[in-house]
Amino acid sequence: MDLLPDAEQEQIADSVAAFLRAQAPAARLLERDRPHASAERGLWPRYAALGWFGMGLAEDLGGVGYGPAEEALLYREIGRTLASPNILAARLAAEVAGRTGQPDVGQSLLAGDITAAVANPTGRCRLGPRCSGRFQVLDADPDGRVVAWNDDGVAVLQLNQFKIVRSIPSLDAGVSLAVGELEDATPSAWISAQEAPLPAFAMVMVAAMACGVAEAAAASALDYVKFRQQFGRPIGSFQAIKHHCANMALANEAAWAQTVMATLSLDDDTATRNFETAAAKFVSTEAANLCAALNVQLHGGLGYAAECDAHLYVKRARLLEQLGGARRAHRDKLMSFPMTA
Amino acid sequence: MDLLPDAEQEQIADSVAAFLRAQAPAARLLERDRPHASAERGLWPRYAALGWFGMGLAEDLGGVGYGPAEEALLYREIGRTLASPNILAARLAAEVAGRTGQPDVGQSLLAGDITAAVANPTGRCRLGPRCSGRFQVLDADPDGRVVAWNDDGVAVLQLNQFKIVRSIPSLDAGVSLAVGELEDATPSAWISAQEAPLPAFAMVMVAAMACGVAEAAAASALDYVKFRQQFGRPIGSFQAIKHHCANMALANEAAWAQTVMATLSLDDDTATRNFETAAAKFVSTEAANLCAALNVQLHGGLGYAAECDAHLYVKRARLLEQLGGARRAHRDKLMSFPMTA
Amino acid sequence: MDHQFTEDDRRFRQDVRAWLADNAPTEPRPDDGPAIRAFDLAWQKRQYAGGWAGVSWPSEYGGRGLSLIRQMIWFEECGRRGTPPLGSLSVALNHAGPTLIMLGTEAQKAFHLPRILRGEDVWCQGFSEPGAGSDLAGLRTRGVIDGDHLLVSGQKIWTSHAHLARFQELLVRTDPDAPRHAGLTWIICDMTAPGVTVRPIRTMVGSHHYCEVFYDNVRIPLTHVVGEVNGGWSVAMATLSFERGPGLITSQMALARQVADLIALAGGLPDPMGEGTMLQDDAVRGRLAQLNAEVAALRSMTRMAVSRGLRQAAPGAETSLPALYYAELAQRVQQAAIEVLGPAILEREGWSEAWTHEYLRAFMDTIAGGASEIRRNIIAERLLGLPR
Amino acid sequence: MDHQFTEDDRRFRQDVRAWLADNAPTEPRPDDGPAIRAFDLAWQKRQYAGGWAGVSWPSEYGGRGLSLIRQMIWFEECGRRGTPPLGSLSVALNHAGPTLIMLGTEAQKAFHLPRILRGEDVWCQGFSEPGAGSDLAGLRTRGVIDGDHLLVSGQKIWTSHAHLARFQELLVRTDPDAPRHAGLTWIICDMTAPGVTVRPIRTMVGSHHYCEVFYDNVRIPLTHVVGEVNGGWSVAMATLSFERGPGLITSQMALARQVADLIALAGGLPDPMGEGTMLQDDAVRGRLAQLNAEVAALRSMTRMAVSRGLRQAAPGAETSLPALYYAELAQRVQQAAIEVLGPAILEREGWSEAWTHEYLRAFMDTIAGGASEIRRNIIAERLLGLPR
Repeated sequence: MDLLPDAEQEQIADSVAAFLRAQAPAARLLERDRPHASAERGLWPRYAALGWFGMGLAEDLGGVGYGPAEEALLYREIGRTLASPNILAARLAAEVAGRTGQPDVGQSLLAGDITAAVANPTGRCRLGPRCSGRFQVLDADPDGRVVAWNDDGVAVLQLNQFKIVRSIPSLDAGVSLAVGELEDATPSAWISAQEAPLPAFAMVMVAAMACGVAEAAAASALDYVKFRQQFGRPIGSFQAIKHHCANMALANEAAWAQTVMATLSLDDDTATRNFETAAAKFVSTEAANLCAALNVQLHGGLGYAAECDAHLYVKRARLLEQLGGARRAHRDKLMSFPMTA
Repeated sequence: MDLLPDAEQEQIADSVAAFLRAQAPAARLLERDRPHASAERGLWPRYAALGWFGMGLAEDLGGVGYGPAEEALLYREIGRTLASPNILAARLAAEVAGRTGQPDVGQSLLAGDITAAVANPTGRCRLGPRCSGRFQVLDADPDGRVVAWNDDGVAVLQLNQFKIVRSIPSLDAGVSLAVGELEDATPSAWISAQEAPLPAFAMVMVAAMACGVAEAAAASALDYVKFRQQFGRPIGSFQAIKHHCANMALANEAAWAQTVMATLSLDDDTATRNFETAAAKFVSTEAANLCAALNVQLHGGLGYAAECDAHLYVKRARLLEQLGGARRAHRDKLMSFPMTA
Repeated sequence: MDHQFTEDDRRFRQDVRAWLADNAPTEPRPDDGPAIRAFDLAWQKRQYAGGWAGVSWPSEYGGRGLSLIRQMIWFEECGRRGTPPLGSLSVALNHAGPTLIMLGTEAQKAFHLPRILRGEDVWCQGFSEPGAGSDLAGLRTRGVIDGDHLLVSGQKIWTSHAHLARFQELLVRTDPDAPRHAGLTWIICDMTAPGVTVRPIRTMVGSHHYCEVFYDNVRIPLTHVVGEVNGGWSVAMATLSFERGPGLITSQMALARQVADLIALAGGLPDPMGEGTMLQDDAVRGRLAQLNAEVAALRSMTRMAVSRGLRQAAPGAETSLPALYYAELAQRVQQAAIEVLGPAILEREGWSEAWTHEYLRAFMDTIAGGASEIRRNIIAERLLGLPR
Repeated sequence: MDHQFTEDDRRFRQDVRAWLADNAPTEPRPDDGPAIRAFDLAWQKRQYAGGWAGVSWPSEYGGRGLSLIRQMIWFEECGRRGTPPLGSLSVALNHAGPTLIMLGTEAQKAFHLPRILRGEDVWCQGFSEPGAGSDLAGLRTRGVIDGDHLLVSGQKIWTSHAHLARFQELLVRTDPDAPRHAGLTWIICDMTAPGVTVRPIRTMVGSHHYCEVFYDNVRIPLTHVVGEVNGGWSVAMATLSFERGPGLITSQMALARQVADLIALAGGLPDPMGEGTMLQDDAVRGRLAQLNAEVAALRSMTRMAVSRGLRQAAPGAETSLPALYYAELAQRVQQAAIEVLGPAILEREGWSEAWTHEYLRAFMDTIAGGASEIRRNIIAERLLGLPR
């Protein structure tokens, strides 16, 4: 029992962080009104070269052979610099391809040769051997795969299977949004949650991204209040500001600790896994929303400006909150705390 | 349109406050483990002499002829010193007696010769020409009347109509609690809400009492933080404490302003009256709970001691919250804001 | 205590309502750029022509000279009708106008008040600076007396609608040796004067709301000083207190409308988790019920403020209460909206865009015009008498 | 990162569970008075006899000398079983013991640690004073060195279980001329010594939990000083940090149980407003779901703290995080309980009394052992490095 990363895991997290800080810092999203899909797309071969898409996949699926713990550390860093949530889609699609006898597709996904996009259901949807519903597709690439999941399982589709696809301005301009509908479409691959607990895996990796957003927003706020002077002293010396910062630290400790527990519980029984991952999603997205909003507030007028990066965290936190369903969607899973030992 | 009291109304409030501060200060409840019902009972003839039970009753019902506005000021002061919520029961019983052709009973109630007690339903109950349900009777007096109300109307009963009456230690030791059941009992008097909007009246006077509790708790906290020194200065100079105090002031302004609006809306149409009084009950009991809890917190270790009066407000706030149903009970009334002009 | 209006007041309300039914703009207000100014001024002109501009402003300057209650009724009816927000005229109507009425010279009043009421000028407020936000008294833009002019150099920031404004309430430091709150002067700056440069700043909503303003030896006649030279702090405090006055009523009414809209929306949206609508979820229902109670309480607070206003010459620290309550309630309403909308909050197009826009916009409510932390300090220190 | 336990740890947990099944007290713990002491000591004696006392304490003083993980497992299984709270032994087991293990002399350890583990002594903590609560360094109880003794005079207050205690962690000012945090000494006070007077104080719950303690020239041998004379501040800080350690696990488990009980209760209580049970109200259901997520997060936070503890010699400022989270979550759970119970919360008898009791008791959680405001200061200043 040890919830802290070991030396090798720390090294993985550090190298991911160093790469993203240099190549895809959050501030890259400030320069544009609409995201430069091509710039983001250009990073995919480099993610692939670093082994991110296959980090947690078994070696016989072409993966690196690490597990969810290392991946949680990866997605936390991805959240921190607001890198694309579609990295998770590619990772899911690669596993689904590998497990459904499509090793070539899996290999292309792992190599970053083809991309995958998250398709988030916006209402009641049906996923399975036949798929229906309305979806928001993030940074849709006509040549890439589209990945949708719910509690039943994970489906991999093609963009052209969606009807009435149209681009819509996105709250989070760091990703583009295309809305489309599936009507009884047959996915190119489908894995049920019984076959592999991928929906729970996806939920906890979204939680890990939310932890990263929360921590980055809190760190930004902390830096600012130590630096910003009003009334002749740093505003971080005022007790109300201190308590805001303490509240962020408190929420983030809860979020990350629970996300780690949920990550490690993916191998546990279904009830435990569902409970722990739903709890992680809840506390981590609460933390992300709290820290992102407080970061704006503590930056004052500057925090409300598009040229300050504070709003980027606000928007990404909301996006992650909605991925895979917000709090109402997971109420029932949380009715019984298994108190695992 | 003027939500502030005029000179005469201010004088009424001042004289009530002066009387209660001298004769029934909140601290009187500190001296006992269980309330001295006789001491409280001894105040009734004096309340009667001051005209409190009949303050809002029409003169043809033996009342003083003021209206709900003056009564809201009265009940706010009653709340402030934690005087008995049964004053409201007597006032309701007197109006019911007067309107149902029992002027003698009404006169005895107005004179304080017989008392009345609140009977608060604890679950589903039926009130009307026949009454059923489980009730908590406050400071039950075997010789007095018992008053129960819900959205349907107000029933006046006798204690001996309740079955299995037994005393139960009360969260709020400032009132004793007896639990009893009605099984298809015939009240000595019954008035439906259609005949007279007494349930809404009762709700808004409970709200006024809650405003009084909230303001007294906030005032107690404010006095203490101006006086209490730590780190070489009054704790009220620390920003976290200041903000707690500001939050109390904010909640109390909302509570009293809405309670006044609800009081004055008692003559309006049913939907408006129901909306405004439910809103007043909600914001005023929220304010009372908030201020009472913060008063304990700001008193620190002392606030947790039985010898400090801080806990008295906590307990009375909860009692008032439960009288006539807590927030869930009034959800439907609040679905449409009539925005009266 | 009385919540009824006099027969005359009721008639006034009917008149307002009838006029608004015929005259309130039906075309949508533009979202960004100079079109906002044209729209806002046109609507103000129409009000003036109808005899509704400046209900409580002195009649000698083009107002109606009526009571604060009538002013409140006007705003309430505008809110009920859903007329456009004061928008770029907010400073002129809520800050500059009331400040001039109370503290301006005869010449200033005679010149500016009719122009404001007739919809000729947009105003902006030059208070905040890069180093002086919450700490307004720390401002450093300099004003040097040069004969009968003030020579102003420095920088302001977060100046709402500066790119649209003709005039500005400008607060500058005229005595650098005086203590912080002394040595400030409140002066009317003509934004077209040589040396004024305006840079609009895009907000997190995506449009342009506020600006940086740079002053390079801007010459302003001393006759444009409001109050005394070096007496600007108390003028600025009066200005800020007006901000929390009846102008809040339109925001309050808009918020009440939002909650009503949200209830209607939730009643129509299918619940993706169940069989019924979102409104049939008790958690959603309970939350909306609570918000409705709170918008009602806010309405009562503004009426309490008007009741106080009827007895006071100038608004006191209590005006911070409804302003703070509004700001935080507005954000709670947006939270509830997100719960009702679900993933639709991510889509900035169609019916959901108004909610997304408002969600982002409301972040400003707890920052602009005094951050919530500063408002709480003011309540604690000035209203409750806690030691600084 | 691993949440699994070793095969040996799992066997240990099974052993604990089996032993508790046979040996955990089934009789209710008394509510007030000296019976509490008798009960708590008897249960501790039983643990000692079973070989379970001081799981992580050094074996040379009667402990088991096992890892922090085993200590955690012990507390978790106690919590799962619902064994009585540490109660009057909390100071001895969570504060005094760990402080002596880290900083006590050989003689102090040899005398006290076995007595604590064997269930012979109740301890109390003499830190707070009437003028020194949040401002602990402001304490004024004097200790004057007189030969090989300290002569102590003054007063402590809010001393939990002082009326039941044999020994006390006593913090006194031994150098009145030194700066506030210097000049303090941490000494073991025998509560039976002449000159010690204890006045129990009734709490808002209605029972006696804490006391005033008066010292009138109490003679304490200098050999009872822990750490150095005038070095008491750092000893006290160590003591307080232990308070936030594994002892929290029992509280955390109790809270998880409360939420589970509340869910079961809501599942059985008819909803007075509708046809079903309280649990079928989505608002109640959503709130309980949220609380369950939060108690799970608290559990994860304590495991994170244990994980840190495995690498640290002494607990750091991070231990304030789960302590503060627990305190505020406990109060949120009570709020939810009131929503579920409705008017039954007013009845201090029968099934509802446990909820009423806990509602009142939980007010202490954000006050004792450091008010939430002080804990937030500690997190901001010591953990986040914000300026004082």
